[in-house]
Amino acid sequence: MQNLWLIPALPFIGFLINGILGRKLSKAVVSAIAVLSVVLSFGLVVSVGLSSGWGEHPIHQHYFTWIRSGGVDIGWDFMVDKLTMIMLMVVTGIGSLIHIYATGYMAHEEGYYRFFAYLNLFMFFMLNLVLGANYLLLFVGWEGVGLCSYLLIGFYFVKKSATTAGNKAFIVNRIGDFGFSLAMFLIFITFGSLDFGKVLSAAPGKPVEVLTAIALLMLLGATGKSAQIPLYVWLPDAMEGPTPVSALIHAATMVTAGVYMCSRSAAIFLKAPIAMETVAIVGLATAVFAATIGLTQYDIKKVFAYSTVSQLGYMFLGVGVGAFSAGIWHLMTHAFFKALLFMGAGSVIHACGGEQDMRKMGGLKKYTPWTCGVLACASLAIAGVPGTSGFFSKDAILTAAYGHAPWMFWVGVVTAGMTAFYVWRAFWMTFWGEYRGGDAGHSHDHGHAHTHGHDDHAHAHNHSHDHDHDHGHSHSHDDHGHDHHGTPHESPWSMLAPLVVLAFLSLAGGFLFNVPKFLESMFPLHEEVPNEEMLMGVSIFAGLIGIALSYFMYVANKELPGKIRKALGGIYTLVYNKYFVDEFYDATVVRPIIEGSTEVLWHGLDQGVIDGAVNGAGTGSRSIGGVLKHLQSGNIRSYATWVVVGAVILLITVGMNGGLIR
Amino acid sequence: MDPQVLMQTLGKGVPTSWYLALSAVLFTIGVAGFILRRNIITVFMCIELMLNAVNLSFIAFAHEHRQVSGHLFTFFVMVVAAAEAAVGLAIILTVFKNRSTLNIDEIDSLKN
Amino acid sequence: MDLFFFLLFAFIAVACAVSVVLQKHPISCALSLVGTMASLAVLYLLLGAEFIAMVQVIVYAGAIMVLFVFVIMLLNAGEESSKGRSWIAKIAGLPALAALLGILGYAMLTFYPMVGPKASLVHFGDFTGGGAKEIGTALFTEYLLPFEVTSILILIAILGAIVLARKEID
Amino acid sequence: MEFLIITSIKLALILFVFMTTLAYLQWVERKVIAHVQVRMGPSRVGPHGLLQPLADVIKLITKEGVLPPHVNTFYYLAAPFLSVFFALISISIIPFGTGVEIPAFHMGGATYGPYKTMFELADANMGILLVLAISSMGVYGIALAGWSSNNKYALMGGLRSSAQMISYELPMSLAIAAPLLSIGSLNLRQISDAQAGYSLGVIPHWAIFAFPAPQFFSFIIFMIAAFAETNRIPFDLPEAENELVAGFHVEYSSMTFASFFMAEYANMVTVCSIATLLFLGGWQPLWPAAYGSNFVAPLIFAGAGAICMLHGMNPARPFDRITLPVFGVIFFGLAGLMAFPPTVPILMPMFWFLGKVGFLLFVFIWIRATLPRFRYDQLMGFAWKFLFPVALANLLITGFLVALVS
Repeated sequence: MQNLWLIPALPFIGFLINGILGRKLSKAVVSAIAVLSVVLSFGLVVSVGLSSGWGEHPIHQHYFTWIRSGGVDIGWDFMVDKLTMIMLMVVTGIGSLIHIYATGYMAHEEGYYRFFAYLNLFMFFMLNLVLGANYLLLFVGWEGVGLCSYLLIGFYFVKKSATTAGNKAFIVNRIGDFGFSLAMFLIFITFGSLDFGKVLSAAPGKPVEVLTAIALLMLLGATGKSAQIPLYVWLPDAMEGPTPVSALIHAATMVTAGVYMCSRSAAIFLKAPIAMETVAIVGLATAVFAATIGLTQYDIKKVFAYSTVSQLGYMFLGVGVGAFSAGIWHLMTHAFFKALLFMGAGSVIHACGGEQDMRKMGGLKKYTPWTCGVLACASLAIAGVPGTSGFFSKDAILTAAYGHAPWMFWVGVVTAGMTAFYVWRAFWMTFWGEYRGGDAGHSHDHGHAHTHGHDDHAHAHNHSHDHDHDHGHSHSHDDHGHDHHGTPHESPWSMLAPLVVLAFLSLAGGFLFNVPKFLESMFPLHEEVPNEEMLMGVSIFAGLIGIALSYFMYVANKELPGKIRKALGGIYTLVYNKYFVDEFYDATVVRPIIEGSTEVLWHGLDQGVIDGAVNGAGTGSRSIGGVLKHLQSGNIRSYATWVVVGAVILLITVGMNGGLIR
Repeated sequence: MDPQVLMQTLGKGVPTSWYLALSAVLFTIGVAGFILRRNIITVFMCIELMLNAVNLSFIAFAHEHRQVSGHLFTFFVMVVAAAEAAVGLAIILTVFKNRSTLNIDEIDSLKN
Repeated sequence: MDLFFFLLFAFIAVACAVSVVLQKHPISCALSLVGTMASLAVLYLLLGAEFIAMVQVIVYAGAIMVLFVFVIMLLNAGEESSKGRSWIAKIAGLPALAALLGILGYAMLTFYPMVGPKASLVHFGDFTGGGAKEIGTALFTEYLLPFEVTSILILIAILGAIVLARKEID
Repeated sequence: MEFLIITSIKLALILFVFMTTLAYLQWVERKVIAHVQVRMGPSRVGPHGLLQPLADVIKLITKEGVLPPHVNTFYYLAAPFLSVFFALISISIIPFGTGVEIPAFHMGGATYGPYKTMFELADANMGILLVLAISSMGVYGIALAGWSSNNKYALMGGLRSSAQMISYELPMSLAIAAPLLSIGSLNLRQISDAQAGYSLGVIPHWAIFAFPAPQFFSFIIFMIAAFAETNRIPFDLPEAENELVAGFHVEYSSMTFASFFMAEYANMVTVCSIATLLFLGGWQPLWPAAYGSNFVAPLIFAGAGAICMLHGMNPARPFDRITLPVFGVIFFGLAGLMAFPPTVPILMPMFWFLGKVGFLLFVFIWIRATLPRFRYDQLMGFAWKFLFPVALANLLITGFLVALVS
């Protein structure tokens, strides 16, 4: 009998120890606790997998009744089936690797214990989300990971941009959670339960309109958590957090929760074709939209952030066209290569001493060969080069999309080409050519192009002022730029080892894990699509074109990008500024709310109506009191007599009206 | 009312209404004391008398309905009365210290 | 027997209550009130409320009234002065009281007739649900919240009394 | 009718024994204190001053009762009466033995009995609460005495007394509540019966030793509060001679004065009986009858008789030649009665109960001879800042342990 509760409990224990005692513990102990708790959890997942035939025989465990009130009966139930198994493996496996990576990456940070406490708490909530056997438990995890995300984005809380980004992530997610809550209410009203088993088995018999409403509300929740249009805006800003956080939370695990939820609720979605169509379109639109923005960014983490948004769009496309298993497959492979990309980016940033602007990198391959190698693997995978993991999953989605609607396939292929282009653009800019960083004079002026997520890297092992980092890391950005002349360096092995593992998985993940086959019992395989080889060829071709084009533009012919930029002019500015979406939201949503509440609620309602009523009441009572004050003799016995007289009158009145008649 | 029937009844027990009537009488006496007396402590004691009268009717009702709830109400009334006595007497002490009088008719600063 | 005890202690209770109102000296009032409370305790016993009867004596007669006596002795309060006037109390007081008593008595006799099929009688030993066990059970299950709230009330009363008493010191 | 007769007989017996005890308690106290202070104590009136109480009573009765002109006559005269009344009435609830059963017998052609009666005047369902209630009323006597005497010392005494008794009632009640938690009854007889039995064969199940929550601290707290409730040294501030010139009874004389003393001694006996019933297992012997606890009483009395005889043979004073052998014979007779099998089950419980009460009374006197008096603020501070929290904690722990075991 496997105790499923131990899986989330171990990180939680780690959180408690590190959170409560961490300040007193040495860094070695803190990291040992944090890493061990997650690795043990991973071990437990593996043992659960072995004993249950990797989810072949679903496990369902009831621990205690959490809420029982009226018709609501919600237990603390965990369950493991194949879908959960995949998520568990991804979350704990990649989580372990990233924890190991983070011990190296965060080694010189203040608040080391705090970071790992949050990270462990995140693992707890994420595992809760994945293991929960009803929507409310899923929601608990959902909100919990949101909280941890907020805490970790704002990890450098002395930096205003970081706290702002944290707030943004939290608030934008609230909109999505609102949708999800409504979906849960609707589910409860419709099905009378929140248990997955009961809800999903009863779903086919319910009216389509209700199911569509539920599915659309869930989609709203998913767009918040998984950064889809229109709520994707928080994810790029979330790169303010430390890079391991970006890798774990904002690339590999938390943002995929929306995909997981939709797949989990497949029974509902399958009965709501309109919702499915919406999911597919939202996913596709997000994929294209984010990819175009990704083409123009210079901040290496921003590029990968938009890439994440885009790839999540792919997953939703897969879900929307009914290829749930393909979506999950892409979720998994994406977790491999995107975590790798971020961690590689972290390694690069680390090497450059906190620099994130790709224009100040270049030629790093000779300084950081390992990083270069693993990033190449990841880039190959995301570009969909045949044989790599990304190729299989992406191809599965595109094929399914073609079966659903051919135009979706073509848009997807174009997006794939763009993806390959911008990822390899980043790769070439970073590793090829000459090292452009370190020359004095421009280390001050790159702040406008990207957010300041690199303060977390403001350290270097061979640094002359290593010691005062503990006091001043958060404002050491500029000092840092100067100190870092010309000697990018390879990262320590605690960081590189996880990268190598992930690189292997990125390349071979597609062969190793045939997810659609594995999930066949849950999600039937898609029917055969005609011309499959042709489609495959097209998508491979798109990816190779993207790679070639990027090589052409950023390695062979370096003047070309500038020319194109000039030629496109307005369009380039539009895309470079991310289509002004933030500004658009600011103008259409944020400002009206502020203005409205100032004008209507404050000046109008509060000062006008409420204050008026209060003042009026005051004036009125004063004038009435002027008359009544003659009654107030200040004599207690008079008052008592009045009370008695009143009581007598009251009793007589009641009696007259039948109160005293039996 | 037939006297003979009444006597027969009284041989078996006391009517509940007598207890209630006693309670009413005591309550009225308490109110009378409250209205008529001027010593603040006596007035306070008359409040206690009223509370006791009410307690008696609670107990009588408890007996009538064979429920223990009436006892609990009485219990709570007693607890509240204890708290009230503690605070009230402290207030009386303070009042006496400041004004050297216990006559409630002279304690009327809130007038007008 | 019931009738005898009821009449005896009802008489004592009423006599003492009247004495509370009519006695000139506060100490006499206080002791009369103790007499009322003690006879009420006996009536409670007759009604089967043995625990409440004991608490009545311990808390009311033994603690609260001792506090009153203590304060009266401390202030050395003499007979009350007849200063002050309340025209409303003088005019409306007695009629209102009479009306109150009349209405209350009427209501009680309407709902609880002395004789007839609906008459309910109190006989000692009829009701035995007033023991410590029953009260405790009800107090810690059904009435737990009021109980806890009362404890907070007492805490507040203690604080209030201490705050008021501190002024006396300085 | 039968009940009335039996109760009247019991009442008469108890009253006689109790009043005598009260009178002789005074003698015992004087003797004990004298011996503590290496003096002789009363020894003139009667052998070893044994007739001293009688002489005192005659003196007090025949003295003129002074009625001072400035007092509030009604309350002045009511106060000692109230004190004695409340002190004596609580004795009626206290059981002091198991009971006696007289089988039916023929006499003069008629059959009487069988008779069965318990050794107590009233078997109250809520005995312990009733005792608390009555003892809490006792303060009125003292307070009224102090107030009605119209004397500033007396008033101070009365005020001190009422404040002190209210304050110490709290820890006392809490200390009582703790053993009741594990015993689960308010009836004094049941309380005592519940403490029967021995663990490991020898350790009695008295509340102070009881599993799971030995009430030792409760016992100590109860005894301290009892000292305060009875206005005994070291808590005798209401009647502190050297501060208040005897406090609340400064204006009293003759029998009214004696009444307060009687009330004080009666209260002492009451609280000692309650302590015995609650904490010391009532009439349960210290070790099982199987190990010969029934032979303690005969042995003690026989020993006393033997000593009397021994001294009688070699008298210190001329009349000892007569009195000591008389006492010796009486003691031997008592020893025989205690060893007489049919009376053993009746007398043994009574012996153990009275023995324990006597021991506690001795402790009272012993402490009076040993400890100085508290200062008034220390007294109140001790009650509220030490005794009350400790009693509360003790109750809490007891409740926790009892809940844990059950």
